[in-house]
Amino acid sequence: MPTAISLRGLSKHFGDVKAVDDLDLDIADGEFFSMLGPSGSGKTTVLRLIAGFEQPTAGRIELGGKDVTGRPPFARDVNTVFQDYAIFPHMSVRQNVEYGLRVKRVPRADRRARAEEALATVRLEGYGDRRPHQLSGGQRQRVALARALVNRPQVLLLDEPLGALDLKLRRQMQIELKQIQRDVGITFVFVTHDQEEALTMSDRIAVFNEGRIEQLATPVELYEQPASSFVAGFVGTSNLLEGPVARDVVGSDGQFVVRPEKVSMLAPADAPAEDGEHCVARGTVREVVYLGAATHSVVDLDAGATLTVAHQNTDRSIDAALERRGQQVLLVWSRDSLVPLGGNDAVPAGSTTGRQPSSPEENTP
Amino acid sequence: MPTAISLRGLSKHFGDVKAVDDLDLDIADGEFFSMLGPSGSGKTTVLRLIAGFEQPTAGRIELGGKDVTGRPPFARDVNTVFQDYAIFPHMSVRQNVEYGLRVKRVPRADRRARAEEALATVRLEGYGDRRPHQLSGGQRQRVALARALVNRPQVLLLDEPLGALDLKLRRQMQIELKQIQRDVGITFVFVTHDQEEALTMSDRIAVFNEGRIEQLATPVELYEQPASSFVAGFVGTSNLLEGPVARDVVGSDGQFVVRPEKVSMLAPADAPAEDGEHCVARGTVREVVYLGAATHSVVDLDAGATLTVAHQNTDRSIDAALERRGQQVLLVWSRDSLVPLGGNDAVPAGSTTGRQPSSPEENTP
Amino acid sequence: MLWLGVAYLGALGALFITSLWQQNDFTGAIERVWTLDNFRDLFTIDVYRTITFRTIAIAALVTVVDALLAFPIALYMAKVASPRLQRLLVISVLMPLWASYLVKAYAWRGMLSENGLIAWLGAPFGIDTPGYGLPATTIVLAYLWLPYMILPIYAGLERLPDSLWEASADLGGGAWTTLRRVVLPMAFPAIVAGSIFTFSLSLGDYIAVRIVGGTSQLLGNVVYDNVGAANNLPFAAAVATIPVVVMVIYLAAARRTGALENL
Amino acid sequence: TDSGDSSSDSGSGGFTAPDVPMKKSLGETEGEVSILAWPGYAENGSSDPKVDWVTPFEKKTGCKASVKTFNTSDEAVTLMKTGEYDVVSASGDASLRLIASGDVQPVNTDLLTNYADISSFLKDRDWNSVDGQMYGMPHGWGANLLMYRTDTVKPAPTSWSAVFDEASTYDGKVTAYDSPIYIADAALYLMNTQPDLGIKNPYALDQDQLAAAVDVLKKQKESVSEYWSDYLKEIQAFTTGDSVIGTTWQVIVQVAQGEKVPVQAILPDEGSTGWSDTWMVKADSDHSNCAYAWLDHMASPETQAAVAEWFGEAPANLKACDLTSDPKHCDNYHAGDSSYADKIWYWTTPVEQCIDGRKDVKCTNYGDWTQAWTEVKG
Amino acid sequence: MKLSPGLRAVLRVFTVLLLVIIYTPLLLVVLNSFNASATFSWPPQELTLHWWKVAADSTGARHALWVSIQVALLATLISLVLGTMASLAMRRTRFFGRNVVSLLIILPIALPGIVTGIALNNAFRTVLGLELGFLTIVVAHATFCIVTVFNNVQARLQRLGTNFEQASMDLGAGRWTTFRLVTFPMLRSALLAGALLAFGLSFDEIVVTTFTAGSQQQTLPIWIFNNLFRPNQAPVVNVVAAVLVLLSAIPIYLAQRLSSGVTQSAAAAP
Ligand SMILES: Nc1ncnc2c1ncn2[C@@H]1O[C@H](COP(=O)(O)OP(=O)(O)OP(=O)(O)O)[C@@H](O)[C@H]1O
Ligand SMILES: Nc1ncnc2c1ncn2[C@@H]1O[C@H](COP(=O)(O)OP(=O)(O)OP(=O)(O)O)[C@@H](O)[C@H]1O
Ligand SMILES: [Mg+2]
Ligand SMILES: [Mg+2]
Repeated sequence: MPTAISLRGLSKHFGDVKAVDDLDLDIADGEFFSMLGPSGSGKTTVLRLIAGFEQPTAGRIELGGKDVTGRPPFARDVNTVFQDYAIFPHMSVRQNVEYGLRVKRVPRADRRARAEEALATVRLEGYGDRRPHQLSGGQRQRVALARALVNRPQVLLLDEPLGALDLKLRRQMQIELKQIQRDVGITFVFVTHDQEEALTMSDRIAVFNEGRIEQLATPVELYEQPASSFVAGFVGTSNLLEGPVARDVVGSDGQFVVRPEKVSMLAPADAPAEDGEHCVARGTVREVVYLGAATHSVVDLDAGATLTVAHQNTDRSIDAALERRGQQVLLVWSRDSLVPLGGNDAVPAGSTTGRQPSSPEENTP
Repeated sequence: MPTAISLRGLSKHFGDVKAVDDLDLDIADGEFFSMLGPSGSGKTTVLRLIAGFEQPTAGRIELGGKDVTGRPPFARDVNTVFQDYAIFPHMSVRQNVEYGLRVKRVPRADRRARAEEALATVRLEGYGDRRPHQLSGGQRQRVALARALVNRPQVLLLDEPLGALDLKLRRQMQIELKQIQRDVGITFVFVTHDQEEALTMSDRIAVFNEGRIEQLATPVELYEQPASSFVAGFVGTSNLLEGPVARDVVGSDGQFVVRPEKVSMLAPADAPAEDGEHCVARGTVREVVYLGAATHSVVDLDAGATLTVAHQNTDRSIDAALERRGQQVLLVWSRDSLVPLGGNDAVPAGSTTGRQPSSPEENTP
Repeated sequence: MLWLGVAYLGALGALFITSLWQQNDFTGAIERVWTLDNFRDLFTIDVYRTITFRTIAIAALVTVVDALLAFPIALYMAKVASPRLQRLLVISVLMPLWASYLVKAYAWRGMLSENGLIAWLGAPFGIDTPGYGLPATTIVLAYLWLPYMILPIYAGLERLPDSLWEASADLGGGAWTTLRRVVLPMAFPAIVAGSIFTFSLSLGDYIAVRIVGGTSQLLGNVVYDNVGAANNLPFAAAVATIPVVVMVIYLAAARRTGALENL
Repeated sequence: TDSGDSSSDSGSGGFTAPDVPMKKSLGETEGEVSILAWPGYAENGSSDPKVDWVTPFEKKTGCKASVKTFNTSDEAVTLMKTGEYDVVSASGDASLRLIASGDVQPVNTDLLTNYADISSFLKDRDWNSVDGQMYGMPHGWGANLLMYRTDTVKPAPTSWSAVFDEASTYDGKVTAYDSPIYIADAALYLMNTQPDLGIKNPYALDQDQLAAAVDVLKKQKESVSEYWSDYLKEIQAFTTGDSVIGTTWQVIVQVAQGEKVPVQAILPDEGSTGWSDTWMVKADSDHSNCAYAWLDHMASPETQAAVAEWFGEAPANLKACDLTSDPKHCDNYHAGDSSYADKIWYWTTPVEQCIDGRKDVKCTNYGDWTQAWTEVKG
Repeated sequence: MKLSPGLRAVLRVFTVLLLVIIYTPLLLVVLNSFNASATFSWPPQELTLHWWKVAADSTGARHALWVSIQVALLATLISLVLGTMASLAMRRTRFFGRNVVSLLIILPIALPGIVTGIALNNAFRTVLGLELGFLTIVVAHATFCIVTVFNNVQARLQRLGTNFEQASMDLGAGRWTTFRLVTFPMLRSALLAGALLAFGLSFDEIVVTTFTAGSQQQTLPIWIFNNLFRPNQAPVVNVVAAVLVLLSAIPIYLAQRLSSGVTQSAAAAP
């Protein structure tokens, strides 16, 4: 597949802050590419560099194989959906959508037709004459999308476009956005700090940390094989085993992650035969949290760490789960589910570590 | 248990808008009570009525058995954590926390001690001298909490206190908030539009719709036995079966909801024996969505509706799930999991209905 | 509040009532006889119409000139200058407001004179001073009221989110297109807010025109001559209703653009 | 040319003054007096410590004097009407109006010791008396001269025609006084050039005469660079050359010449308009004793000398001439020259009754003049 | 967003040019205060300190300056109180005449000074029967200065919303305590900006003052007005003006030191 965007040695420093630090990245044509990471990790800056709102401190930006590093935003075949939508408040919805065509001097009839088409794509037919302030958040988001799409750019950049919406609306927009991307076939570069959003929508995900890419992978790889404790902690709930606990439970030194849903909880009596294929740990249920579709049990291992176990609520009654509170249990998981972490480069952000079970740690200090 | 708050026939109209409509509600002492509902359903208004920022159009408000309906906010033993925190920007963290004591003329030494204690409760020891703008979002939220808690009110009102935080931080704060509530034993009235948040934290939840309570129940009841399609659609993903599809699949008229995680997906060959205990439906997998901990399969039933099936990713490989895309499958669920809905009063908001499978519908028009 | 409401409006009302009285020309005493004579004179005598139009034209011209001058500098202040420089510039713009109006006007009189600074500097380039007259009046008024235009526009541009500029550039709008299609329309209420000041101050001025206006006179002079000189308060009041009406219409129009929130 | 001293001593054309009581005798001074004056008439040293005759007055009489200045006669009338001022330095174009409206009282000249020394040609004139009753103390006088720049205006003019019929010679460089009263200058000019109009007194114009004067002024306007109303403007204009010819006051000539501006001023053949100021007392003044003291003080030779020099005018009291620091001051200003003074038509308020004695027509009043002036300026 | 380099350069040049034009007359005033010519002929032939000496002795100027400062301070104070009260009242009560009130407050500044001047003059004298004097100047000035405070406070209140005050009341503070501890401190920089403009507005006002000042009181602009027309006094006026230009830097500098938010809101205000 040809390359839509290619970043080479890209850096952007603001004074002492290395917002983006020597980045190399290729994004393929037609890809739904997400950038995920905590606040301040440089996602927006990368997007702005691609769009041309910032000039890189070092490095090169290629769009469709052409170097555009020095070019101003209006000379790049890229469009952006801004986090706050940036819809022109003094124009009607139609005028907003037509704007890009108008400045390119597309004839009136033509641009009217294309604008209607774009509005249809985002399912806003008939809203053309409204003013932006007459729209709800979700509708505004779609106007911003139509305004960008109507120009048929090579690449569409989206900076947390769903950040301002409530959960319900957000889920709907996720599905819709993905649908539109499939329909128009444009490369999407999507910034978010919501891991679930990134997982459901993306072809590939880059996890950012302090201006660098911590891991670049498909959603499944990312979730199932996090490259570092940082990624493991940032994407999904992770149970970290390390030091003496790891030695005790896993039987070897190092850092290991096991996802809550991979762990089964058994009554102590039901201990499986030692087959070398599974890890087994004994512990006490400290807390049972009902999530609707699933139940999380927080278990203090006798060996020292605290693990979260997820259990799908296939039954209508969760009384059984709740009754386990305070009981002794046996946790069992396949060794296949155990992910050994490579470099111990970053502090696991928000993962439940052995010492401070449910303590929150800010990742935006 | 004694009643902390009791609302009787409470109404609040803004012009034609019935923001709150003839509400009766009792909240018990020490309860963690949540109000859940879409935007504009009146949650904030109820909170503001309790706090005294608005005067009701009709009805009575009792706090701890005493009628406080006409009293100004400063004469009610209630404190609020605002959605935007409303931390006084011109005061230090300590001054913010001490504020309530200061206006009550608590001696300096005393209030200093109590402020430190409150800061310790929210784990912000040593932050007293900082200015609000030097804090991160999560820290600010905790200052707001400390500022309210230090007054040891009967009731603490929280209006979407986690709305502005990112997902990771939000999860951490949920755990923490719940912990604090248990420790101090104060009644919490918590407003949110995030269903998962409400489910994990609350003792009881009131689901609001257009100024009225649609259902008032514990989290488990709410999720497992939604009283209406509105509740079913708002709390969790729901699969709605109605009309001919219901007749076909369930075998009787009416509206039924079955939760995605209760449905098993089998190969057509594995059809179970008809036992009357289970519903069975044949369909085609249209879409498989990977969520990390779970996978959702969207299945078009031959009978006409579309159902979502959730499947916990216990395996490290989800290839099996992904391969099902486009295949014929058999969906099976226990009749126990089938929830018949009573009144068909409201349009199911955002639930996947038979006709428009993945279409988003604004619930904020 | 009360003072404003009652006293100020009362004062205006009393003024209007006065305009319906007449005056004994010789003694200058006001005779409380109801008459529309003052207004009849005002409408029937050509010269007043001429002066009214001239005054409105000058005020409009001053406003336009100020807007043209203020916009770029406000743009520079709001969107190019560093925060430090921004504050410095705001001060630089504010400071001339404190220097005396009269002194500034006389300084301009000196500059505009035949051998003044402008002629002196312009001579090598073949530029001559416009001399005293309406052009000079326009220049001086524009100079005097410029800060009142710069500050609201600056505040308006400051409030304009950067993302709108970026959105326009992103959609292919060059600098000029963006200015014309996005920035200007968005800053328009602020410009109107500024224009309320420049327009009304120009409308009522009678001093600058005396200093550099040559033989010209504006509405303010007529009012001043009649009240200060001829002591014909009723007629002066009648004349004064013209700028009041003009301003009220102007304000009403400005309100529609949302300018009043931008003052 | 005709003598300016035209009207009879019996006062202005037959109008009767309101009955305001006159002061019979002096009493204790009241301790304060409030003064309304032309700038430069009542200096208290606040502008220049050396220029101060208010403080000596206060020391002498114990009357605390507060001074407010005005810039035109019309302003003076307006301010007098506020009733806040005990005395006013009224020019001829204001005095009658003040008398007619009853704002000022007749003055008992017997109570003023310096009155006797006042030049006789300033006593009992149209603008300061009614029916032989003085309404104030003459203060000083001056003529509205014709000033020109000697380097550009050649040959030297002798007639007002230089700024009227021949104004176009100095197109765009002519200046004129900015006040309705300037219409009288045009009327004076017409009196000489168009006798058919029958103008006898430039302050008594009927409708047609006024229209003729207005026409002259409208034509003049085409050549006018600007109208002046204050010293600074006039001096600046002549210094820079923005104006080269026009009406002026003697004081402006002195200052300009002092600045080495090449200007000369003449009293043209036709005579000229001019002013003669009178100190008047408010009708029901609460501080009339202080007011009389002020009048007397202002008429004293010392004060007269100081004012005349500082302001630049001819003193009313000729004893002052010996006391001026410039011994030639009185000569420069033609102080004792009654034939010179006779060529001057002093500013007088135009009123409906023609002060030239005509009974058959109604004359135009000051309101008409104001409106006419507005029209002239356009 | 960075503007394109070309546009930035154009804007920079324009700004510099305009500032030069703005400051040329002011520099000229300063220069002329040393000009030996009493009529400031250009170019100056000879420089002198004479006028500065004369001005130093001018008690009239000093007195007028003092009056002006007093008037401006008092008018500012009144506008601060009334302007703040007005904007608070406007916000609290959602009465229908909101627009009317804000229009009313804008009116004194929006209407030509001469109209305001004679209207007030007429009202003071004929309607209220007041004697013109210090008090009438102050009241007149306050009338048109209120708008600067009002606008600033209004804008600030709008930005702040009602949350902070509600939070305060929620924590048990009564209305006055809330104002004292929360509202007022948060309004401070807006008030400062408003006060600065109000002071400036009052300090240089001449038209309205002309009509509302009695005989006893002369503000500095009136003094300047009178003295400009006195022979040999114009250069002294120049000295005074030069001093004013230089002095004006002080309050602005102070204000800037006191609060960096001022210039921001000052812009929102005039
Ligand atoms: N214009 C700027 N000047 C100075 N520093 C900046 C600027 N823009 C960004 N930064 C800094 O660069 C770093 C990266 O910022 P960036 O906005 O790219 O983060 P982000 O990943 O988009 O975060 P968020 O999720 O909060 O949007 C941060 O430390 C930020 O403070
Ligand atoms: N001050 C007000 N004036 C007029 N209408 C109001 C006012 N406050 C609230 N409303 C209306 O009352 C209804 C309920 O509003 P409320 O703020 O209680 O909703 P909510 O459930 O808190 O919504 P959200 O989730 O968006 O915060 C809405 O229709 C809203 O528009
Ligand atoms: Mg960002
Ligand atoms: Mg709400």
